[in-house]
Amino acid sequence: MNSHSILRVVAKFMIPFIFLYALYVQFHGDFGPGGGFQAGVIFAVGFILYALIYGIDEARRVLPAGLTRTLLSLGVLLYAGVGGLGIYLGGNFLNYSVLSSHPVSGQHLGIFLIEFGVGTTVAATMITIFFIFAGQDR
Amino acid sequence: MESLLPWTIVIPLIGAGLIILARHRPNLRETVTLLTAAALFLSVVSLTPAVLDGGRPSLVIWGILPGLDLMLRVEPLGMLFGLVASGLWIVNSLYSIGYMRGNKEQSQTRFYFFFAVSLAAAIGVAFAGNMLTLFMFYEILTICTYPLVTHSGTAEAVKSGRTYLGILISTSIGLLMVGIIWTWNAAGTLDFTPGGILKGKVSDGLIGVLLFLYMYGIGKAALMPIHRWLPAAMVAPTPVSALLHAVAVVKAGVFTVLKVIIYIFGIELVNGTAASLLLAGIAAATLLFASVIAMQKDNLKARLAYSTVSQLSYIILGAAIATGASVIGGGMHIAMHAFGKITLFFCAGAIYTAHHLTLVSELNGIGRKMPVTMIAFVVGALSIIGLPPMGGSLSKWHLMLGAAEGEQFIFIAVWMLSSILSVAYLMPIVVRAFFRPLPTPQSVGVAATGGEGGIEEAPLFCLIAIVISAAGTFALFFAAGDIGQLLAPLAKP
Amino acid sequence: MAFPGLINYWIVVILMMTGFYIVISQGNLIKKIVGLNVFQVSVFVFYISMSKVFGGAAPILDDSIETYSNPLPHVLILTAIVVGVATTALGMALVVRIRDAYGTIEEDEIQRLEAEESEP
Amino acid sequence: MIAEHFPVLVVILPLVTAPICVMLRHGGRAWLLATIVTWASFALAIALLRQVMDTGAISYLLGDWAAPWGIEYRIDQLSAFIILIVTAIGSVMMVFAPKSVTAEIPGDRVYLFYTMYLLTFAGLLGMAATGDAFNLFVFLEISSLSTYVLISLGKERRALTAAYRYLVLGTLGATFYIIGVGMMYQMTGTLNMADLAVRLPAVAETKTILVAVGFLTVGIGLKMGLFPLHLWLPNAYTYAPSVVTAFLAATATKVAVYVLLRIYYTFFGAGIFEGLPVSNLLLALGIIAALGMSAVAIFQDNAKRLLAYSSVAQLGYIVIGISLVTATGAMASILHLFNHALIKGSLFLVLACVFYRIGSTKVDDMAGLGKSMPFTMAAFVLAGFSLIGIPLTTGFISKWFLINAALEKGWWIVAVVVVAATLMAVIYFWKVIEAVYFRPRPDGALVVTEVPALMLVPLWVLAGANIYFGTNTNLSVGTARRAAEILLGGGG
Repeated sequence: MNSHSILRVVAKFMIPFIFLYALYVQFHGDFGPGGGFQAGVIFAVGFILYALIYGIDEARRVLPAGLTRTLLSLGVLLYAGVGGLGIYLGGNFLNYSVLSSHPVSGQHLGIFLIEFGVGTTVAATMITIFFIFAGQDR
Repeated sequence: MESLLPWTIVIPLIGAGLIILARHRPNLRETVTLLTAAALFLSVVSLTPAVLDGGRPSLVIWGILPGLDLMLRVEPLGMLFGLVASGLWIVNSLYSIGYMRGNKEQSQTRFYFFFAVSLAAAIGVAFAGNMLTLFMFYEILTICTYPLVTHSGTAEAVKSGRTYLGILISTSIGLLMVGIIWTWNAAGTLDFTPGGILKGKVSDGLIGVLLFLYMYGIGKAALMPIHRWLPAAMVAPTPVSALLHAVAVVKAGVFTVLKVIIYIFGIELVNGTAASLLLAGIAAATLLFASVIAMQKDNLKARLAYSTVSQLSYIILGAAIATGASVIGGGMHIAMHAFGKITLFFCAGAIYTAHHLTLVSELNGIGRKMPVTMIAFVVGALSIIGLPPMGGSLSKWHLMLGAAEGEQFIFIAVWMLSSILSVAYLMPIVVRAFFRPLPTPQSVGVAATGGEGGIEEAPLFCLIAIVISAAGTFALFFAAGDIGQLLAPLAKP
Repeated sequence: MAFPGLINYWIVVILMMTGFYIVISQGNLIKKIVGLNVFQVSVFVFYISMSKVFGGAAPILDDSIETYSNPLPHVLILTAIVVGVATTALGMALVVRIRDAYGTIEEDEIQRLEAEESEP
Repeated sequence: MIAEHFPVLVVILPLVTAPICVMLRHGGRAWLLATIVTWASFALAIALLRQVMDTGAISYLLGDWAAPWGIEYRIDQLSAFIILIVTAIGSVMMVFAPKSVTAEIPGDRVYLFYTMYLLTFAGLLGMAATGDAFNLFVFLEISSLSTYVLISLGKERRALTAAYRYLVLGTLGATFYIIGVGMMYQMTGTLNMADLAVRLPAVAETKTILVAVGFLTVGIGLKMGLFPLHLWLPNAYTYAPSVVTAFLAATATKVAVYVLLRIYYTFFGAGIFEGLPVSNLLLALGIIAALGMSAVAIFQDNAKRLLAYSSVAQLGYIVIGISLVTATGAMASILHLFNHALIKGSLFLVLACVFYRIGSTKVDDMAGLGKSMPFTMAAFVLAGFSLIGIPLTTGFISKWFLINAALEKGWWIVAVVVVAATLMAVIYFWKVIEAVYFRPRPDGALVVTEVPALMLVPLWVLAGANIYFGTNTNLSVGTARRAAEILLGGGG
């Protein structure tokens, strides 16, 4: 789609906002509706838009397959790591209250990290799936 | 002497292992077999005095299920069976050496290995302390003899092996196992207890059902119509037919029958019930039919196999009549028939080894070429027929006595008739061998193996074995009193 | 409850049967997956509608609200949706590879090819 | 006090390792890691079982949220036993795997195999460990999705269609399961198993719950390959990579049976069998499965498929045991879960060895292997005897208790069925044995030798376990009995 200048320009303009919105949904998730799942998908959508307009190869160059896979794994590990930290600090698995000196701020921190892990994984997964299918005909 | 009890099973297994180790040196391998057999026999014999004195050496190996142990316990009947099996193994090993080498059989190490393991299983059956233990060794015996039956690996051997294993496994898993579990369910124990464990625990109907589950479940006893495996097993090399299918395996079957009748049901419980009468009728029918079939078989080993089927039913019939004398007679017959039949099989194998003859109709004048063999054959035949002064006459006497004690006189007639029939299928062989002229060399191709007229016996090892077993048959006539004394406790309720 | 009160269940059942029917009747592997999705969605609807409390507000904590709808099923369904997405993605990936291997995504043709394969 | 975290660690450990395997992107290293982790899980499982046998059920609250609201992991005798089965089989398989996997899966996908293996492993363990009905669904799907991938890694293209078919049916099954769970939630307002057990009896007679029972039974029935919902199973087992088949046959269906036991005995309590004809239905299906599928197995010419049908038949035994609704019956089923895992695990590993050497598992192609692969085939004979139920093997112990349970209930006809199916097992097993030992290698066939020790040792560990647990039944029978007593004693 290299010839469609309008699309390219608009997309370039849109994508930062999509990412920004994703981040909003991600980090506001513990106050209102939102969270890692939705944020991850929105983030992936921004990227997929980029790939649609500028081509798979270009997108792959920005985000190589190895990187998405690593991010995917890291997200899960972050999630599990926070859970494990709960054990390390004397609570049960996934007990966030012990993460900080004050239970509420511990909860806050815990859910923040967990959701971040979820978001990373979901985004990476979505992008991976997109690449797998989009890369089929080559 | 109790410390020797576990060794009776371990010795043959060690022997089996050594046989494998000595596989590249045939002489050493056969020496190991003989030494193992001798050691086994000695260890079994050493248990005898204690059992004669009323002792019951026993040993719990380990608990296999809650409340059920794998245990050994020697009682008179098992003692007798153990003596017979281990004693004849020595003789049979001698014979095997002659036969296997004489016929240049393949895979001899496998042969000796499984033979030793089978013996361990047979001894296990003999000395089992409860039904579960007996069942385990019974199944091991079935499986270990399978490679022996299919030894030659020909299509016929495979087919026969299939019949062999098919019948023995399906009856034991399909009927015997159910019977055992049912007994356990009803009685809460499976220990062999004098007087039985089922008395007062089950209804009469269930006794009948259980009786048939056991009798047909013990396929090795070859009650018709599940006797087909026994003739099928005759494709095996003759030493196998001789020791396993005239002694160890089939005797394990009838031995189990006696054990079940005496120690699980108890003689009193069985005696005179409708089910036992039916069983006796089936046994009597098997006994007569098998004799009739035997007459029509031209293949010598097949004829002997059907004779075995018939003789096994002697013992089942004795067990079904379930009186003191009849079970003693049955037990005694285990020994008597073992010696008689193994002699006959040895002779059949010797004839095959020396002249490659398998059919009765080919045996004209063979007595002139193989006088020692055929005289032994006469001795064995007389014992099977039940004529003095051979061992077989005395066990038959006890059996008939038992029938009289149970006031079931018809079975005396059955036994008489059976004797006549066995004359009819064994004596023609003797007549042919001694009184018909030798065939001319032109008419029989195999005669080319040697010159006519001269004596051509089987290898020396075979001959020694034949002589020993024939002598044993004769000697048992005089040892019958001692056997009766050993078995006497069986008659006590 | 009168009929309208149960209308959500009717919708669920109709959706479910539609999806199920598609799975069974369609020979096209992609359409089967579509049917599977419809089927799963019916269950999502079932959970979500079940948790609605009449007059209840969205479960966001606020002092002025007395009744909330039950938030738990929503959370569960969020998980179930993720699972559904994963299933769909995997199913699609399989279909793609089946097409590479067989050259078709019609079930009857695949079965014909397989039958030929097993009788060489 | 790390010991108190074992219930969750046993699940989390493999779950966390899976993404690490992705990051390693190297088959050998992934294998090493996976092996270490599965063995660690095995150790944890042993510790858990001991702990449970000493102190009774362990409850572990995720995130310290109180039980009915938060997710609870609850390990009682039954779950500990199932966890032990899964980890034991899973760890032995891992030792066996590398050669077989390298031979059957393209090099660049090998690390994916181990990832998916660990996910399946974790999913199955999670199903056994969790005390929450919905959490169970999540783990069910984790294990299922990774299983589909594992199956599709098979060498032949039919592996793909087998995986696809399993995916469709498996998803239907899982969805049925959540419908059932949803209905129970609707009636009781709880998803915690122990809590459900308390609240369900009050509403057990309502139509909603009856429908829920139906959905749950069908859903789990699909997963465990209960006749007639087994249609996916033969192809999936036949075309999956050999190690996967062995692992799935030994564990996946077993865990599904565990779920069924949980549903019936823990959720609803044995009372459900009085109100509904569930037990009659299960009995009928079990009998048809045991007889019918054994008969079908006789006519298979691919050994893998033959054993797959045999698995469906053996599942029939287990279902029959459940349908008896007695402590002995449930115990026989639980015991057979364990024993059958050992039996089928070893049998399929033998086929994996065969495939490794000759690249086929057709009975005809296996002709004459008895001479060239003596140790492998000896293991096959041994495990086969166990399948038939020769004494001194585990199969005998299972049959012993199953027939005992049937007779105890007075249903001797069930005993007849079990015996008849056993006899058919003799036939189909012997079909393979005769080919292996009594037919010569086909002309022009590959000259093969025994498989490497790395495959033989784990194979013989499993095969030997058949003898060990056939003669020393303290662990298996003792645990199964306690588990069955607890199940029928009501509650969790």
